[in-house]
Amino acid sequence: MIKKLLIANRGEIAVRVIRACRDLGIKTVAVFSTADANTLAVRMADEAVCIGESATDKSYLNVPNIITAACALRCDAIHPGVGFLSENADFAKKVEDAGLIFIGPKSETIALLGNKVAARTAALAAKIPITPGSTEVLKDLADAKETAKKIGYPVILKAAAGGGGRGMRIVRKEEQLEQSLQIAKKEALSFFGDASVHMERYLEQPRHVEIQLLADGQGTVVHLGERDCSVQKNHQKLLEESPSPILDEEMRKAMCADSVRLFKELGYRSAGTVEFLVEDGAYYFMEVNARLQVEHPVSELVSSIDLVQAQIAIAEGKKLNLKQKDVPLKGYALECRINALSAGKITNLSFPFGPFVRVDSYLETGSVLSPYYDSMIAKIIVWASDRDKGLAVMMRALEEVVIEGIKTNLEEQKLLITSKQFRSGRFGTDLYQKVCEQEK
Amino acid sequence: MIKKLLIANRGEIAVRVIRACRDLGIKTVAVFSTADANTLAVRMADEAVCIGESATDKSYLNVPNIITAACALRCDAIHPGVGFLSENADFAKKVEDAGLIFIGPKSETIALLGNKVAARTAALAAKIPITPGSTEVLKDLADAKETAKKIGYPVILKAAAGGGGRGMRIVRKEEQLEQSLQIAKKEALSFFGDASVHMERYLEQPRHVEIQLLADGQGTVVHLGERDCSVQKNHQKLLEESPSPILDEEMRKAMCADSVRLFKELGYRSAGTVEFLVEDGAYYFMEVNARLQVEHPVSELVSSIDLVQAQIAIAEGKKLNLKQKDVPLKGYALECRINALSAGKITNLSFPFGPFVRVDSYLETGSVLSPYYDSMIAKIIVWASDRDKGLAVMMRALEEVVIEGIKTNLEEQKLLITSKQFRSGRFGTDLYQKVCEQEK
Amino acid sequence: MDTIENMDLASVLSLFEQSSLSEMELSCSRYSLKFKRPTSEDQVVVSTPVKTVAKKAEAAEPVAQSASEDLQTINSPIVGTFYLTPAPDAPPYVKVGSQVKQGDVVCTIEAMKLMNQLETEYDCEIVEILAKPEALVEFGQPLFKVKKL
Amino acid sequence: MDTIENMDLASVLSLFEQSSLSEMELSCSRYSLKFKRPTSEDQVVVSTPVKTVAKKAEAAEPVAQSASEDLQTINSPIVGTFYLTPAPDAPPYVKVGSQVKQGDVVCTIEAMKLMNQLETEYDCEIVEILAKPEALVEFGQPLFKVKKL
Repeated sequence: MIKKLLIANRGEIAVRVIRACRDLGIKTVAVFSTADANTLAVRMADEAVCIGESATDKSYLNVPNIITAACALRCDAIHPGVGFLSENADFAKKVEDAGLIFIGPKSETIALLGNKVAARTAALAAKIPITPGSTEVLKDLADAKETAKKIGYPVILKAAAGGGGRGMRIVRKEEQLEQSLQIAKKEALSFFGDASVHMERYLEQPRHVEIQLLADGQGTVVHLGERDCSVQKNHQKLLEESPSPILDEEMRKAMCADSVRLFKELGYRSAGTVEFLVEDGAYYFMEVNARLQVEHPVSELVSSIDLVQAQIAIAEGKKLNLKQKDVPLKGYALECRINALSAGKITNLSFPFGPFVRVDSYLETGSVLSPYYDSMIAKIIVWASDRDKGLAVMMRALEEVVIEGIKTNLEEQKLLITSKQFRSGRFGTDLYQKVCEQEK
Repeated sequence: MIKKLLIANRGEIAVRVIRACRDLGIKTVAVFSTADANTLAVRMADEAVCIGESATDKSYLNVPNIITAACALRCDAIHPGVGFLSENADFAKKVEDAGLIFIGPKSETIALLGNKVAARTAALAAKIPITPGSTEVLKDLADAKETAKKIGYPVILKAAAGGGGRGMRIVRKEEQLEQSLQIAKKEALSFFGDASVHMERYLEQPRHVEIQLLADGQGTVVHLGERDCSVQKNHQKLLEESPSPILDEEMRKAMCADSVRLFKELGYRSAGTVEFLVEDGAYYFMEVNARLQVEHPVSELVSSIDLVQAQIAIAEGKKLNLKQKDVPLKGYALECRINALSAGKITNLSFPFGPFVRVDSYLETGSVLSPYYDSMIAKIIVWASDRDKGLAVMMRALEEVVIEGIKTNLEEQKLLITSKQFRSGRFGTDLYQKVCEQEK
Repeated sequence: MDTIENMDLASVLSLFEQSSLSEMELSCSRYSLKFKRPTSEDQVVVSTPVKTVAKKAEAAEPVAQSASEDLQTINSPIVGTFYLTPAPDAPPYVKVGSQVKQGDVVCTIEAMKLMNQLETEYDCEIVEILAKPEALVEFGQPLFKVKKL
Repeated sequence: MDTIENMDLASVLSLFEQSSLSEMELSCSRYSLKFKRPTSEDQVVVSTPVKTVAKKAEAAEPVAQSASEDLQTINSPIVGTFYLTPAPDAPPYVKVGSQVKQGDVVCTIEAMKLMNQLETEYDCEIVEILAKPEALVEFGQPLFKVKKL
């Protein structure tokens, strides 16, 4: 049984994990950078330890300081939240080596899935459709040319060790291939310390649809349905919904079954997500996110399962006493990310309340937003019986939001939600540009 | 289709109804007393009309001013909220006569159920167990003595036209009967303008369990399970939960089936509640609340049905496209009423956020609580998969509440929720006295 | 503790600092002092979590308002539709400049199909007609600006 | 209680503090006073929606603190367990009054089973030992109060 848990993160996700711990009767330790001394997570936690300066590599990525704090305060476990160290196999290993429980997948699983080529290979082995392309890293230019010819242009070069949209190059003609390959390798090396690059067919306007899973590492894997995360700005998700307006029942079933099978074959433990691209009635495996995701509340609202509590129970070695039929998915959920567009002090703040609205945030009136960290400051999540009703509830909620003192994307989000394109459910990843940038 | 709706109420329930209207795309008109000019409902509504002075009989009970405002602003409907005019058959009739839709039962139904003797007769006709006692008003002292002998002391005298705990007298011995009958008649006359009194067996420590129903008045009636409202202080409910910790599946089924049958026989329309007393493994019909109730969010969280939206749809003449099997009840919900214990200005206010917590309130930092109205200022409602988890989530939520500037019952509610008696699920209506008053 | 005259500046300042005061002024035979502390923001912004649409709410404020030089308002005692004439083609009860006696009818307010005739409570001269004929007036809404006679 | 003329400032202030007043003016033969306190409208109370438990958080504040007359603090550069001695039975690196040269070790901080020896960056005298031996010290926590030499 976990009695005390350290949260190796900050902001709204730290508050989210503290709330789950309170619900479970687990004491909490917050860690914080000097810039975050006066934040909600620090005050809500039972104990708090300063682990370094504002810059993330001095604090939230400072593995020795984090693990030392957990050990010295006699924690049993560390929850990495999302981002920062949450998908770092080396960190997970060090946590385990220090005799602590890592709330997440086994470190080997994280390491395996961190390599995009290995992940594609695992997906292929589990008979999941992947985008046409290389299943190994590209050997040289000749290999690249041959592969590109086989799959057809446009193609995309990706860092094998990559993720998060970095180290990627789109190539539309063979003439560009040589130069692009050189640049992609250089970026891969500088971002990830590994110049390996592989090639996939590039989809122009795919939908991003991901399946949320929960696995106990003891043979039980269930899915919590999908989330459609196609509304993005510069590869950053803005709105996430479940169910997806573009999946039919057949494709949904196939994607869920594929994902469950993959997690079973991986012997996956904890919460995790399989990301797919969907285009022209077909779906393609993209990657596995071996961690909790920002948009997890969407799945919590349609499944009535608390994913963070489930992660902790699984990490304690408990079996998931669930069969798939025990996870009925009900209604529709939508998350809207409120991002800060400037730093500064929040002089006035008011979040929405009332039926079927949830707010996950760490802001208070008087909070000072520092420029060091992620710009996401709040998530508004709503539930309704269907999508049309859900959009109405979200607009009601957004109209109740007041954030003064800084600039936010609140008005842009209202534009998106009321746009004809979003309401129709038929749009690509360029929705933000079409709706918000053409306004200007 | 209703396009514009007037809310004949104030406070949190007015805000609740406005939120439902926004979700449905219906414009709203708030009415307010001079004391309430600067409240949230007035600002949230699309239009607002001052209808009188602070005293409720000059404003929120001022039928001509309310109906005139609705007509002049071209509303289609009036929602009475809870309390005030919500169970007033004469008001409902006047609303209908003015050509407006009354969001609630037909006025005849309200009139019938407002007479407690008539309601008992209707329940008996529907073969629902009622507490032993008279099925007609008591004729005289001799009739009273004979009835009391038949059902056994202690007995309770109740005003036939009564409700809300007024005009009631407990009689433990025959010697007290004559005097008590005189007083009960006098109280009944002064409170309700009708001296009629009937007699029932008095139950010492019953549980208050009520069934929430939804009926379209076109033949469809579904139940949303029960709420246990046994935690009370001076007959005012403090905590409400669903499912009840003391009902077994058999009794729950029987109570729900009885309630559905009664509503079918009444030709009931809109949301409504059948209240029962439960003691020693038996249940007894008490009364029907022919209106929305304060604690309705508890049923909304276990059923995922928005009761206010449903009321409005039914009032528009829509059929309930639901069968009982389409209303699966899931998990556990608990509501905690936050009451003000003093009037004054709220100098600092913070409500809980995060997973599975809902707050219905009308308070803001800077709000001034006037002494004219109900002391309930906020409802915290939580959902969890079972009762133990639900109590933990409620404590997490209550610990996040900050209300400064006035006194509230927040600490008492924490005491109740953490008490051994409440946790055990086995307690009577004297729980508040046992837990909170013995503390002092 | 010293008498006020004999205190040193540091002691006075220290007391002010430890207090909850935002301002302090002190003068005595030997010196005078004035302190002011910035409050955080110096203002409370009352949160308005919803768009504030044009409202009649404000109209309720001047219920008991009485302007300078004997100017008063006659306010609506009920909610209803305001009429200046007893019938569509009849002449108005009053005009600007009319002098009315206590008990004279100044307007009709229709509510629930009843025509309520509003009588003045004192002798006065009509200075201005504030409400719009045939529009809704709410409780407490000023209908006429009058000058008491 | 003294007559008003003979009251000292602290007493007047204390009475005002205990009162519900937001402003007070007082003048007498010997002095005049004016107090003003921020009302709740004036101040923004930062909401603290959770119990504030005793935290080490505050300890992080004095990171860059430098007290008067050349007093400085040596702060922990990492999170770890603080030791004054190199080994359990060894004598301490420094005591109050010790004079140390730049580069001298003043303590050990254990982290991840590594013993990190902390060296001073300048010549100084140890004035006070602020951290508790064998306890956790956090980043930026003051370990020693020292006087620069």
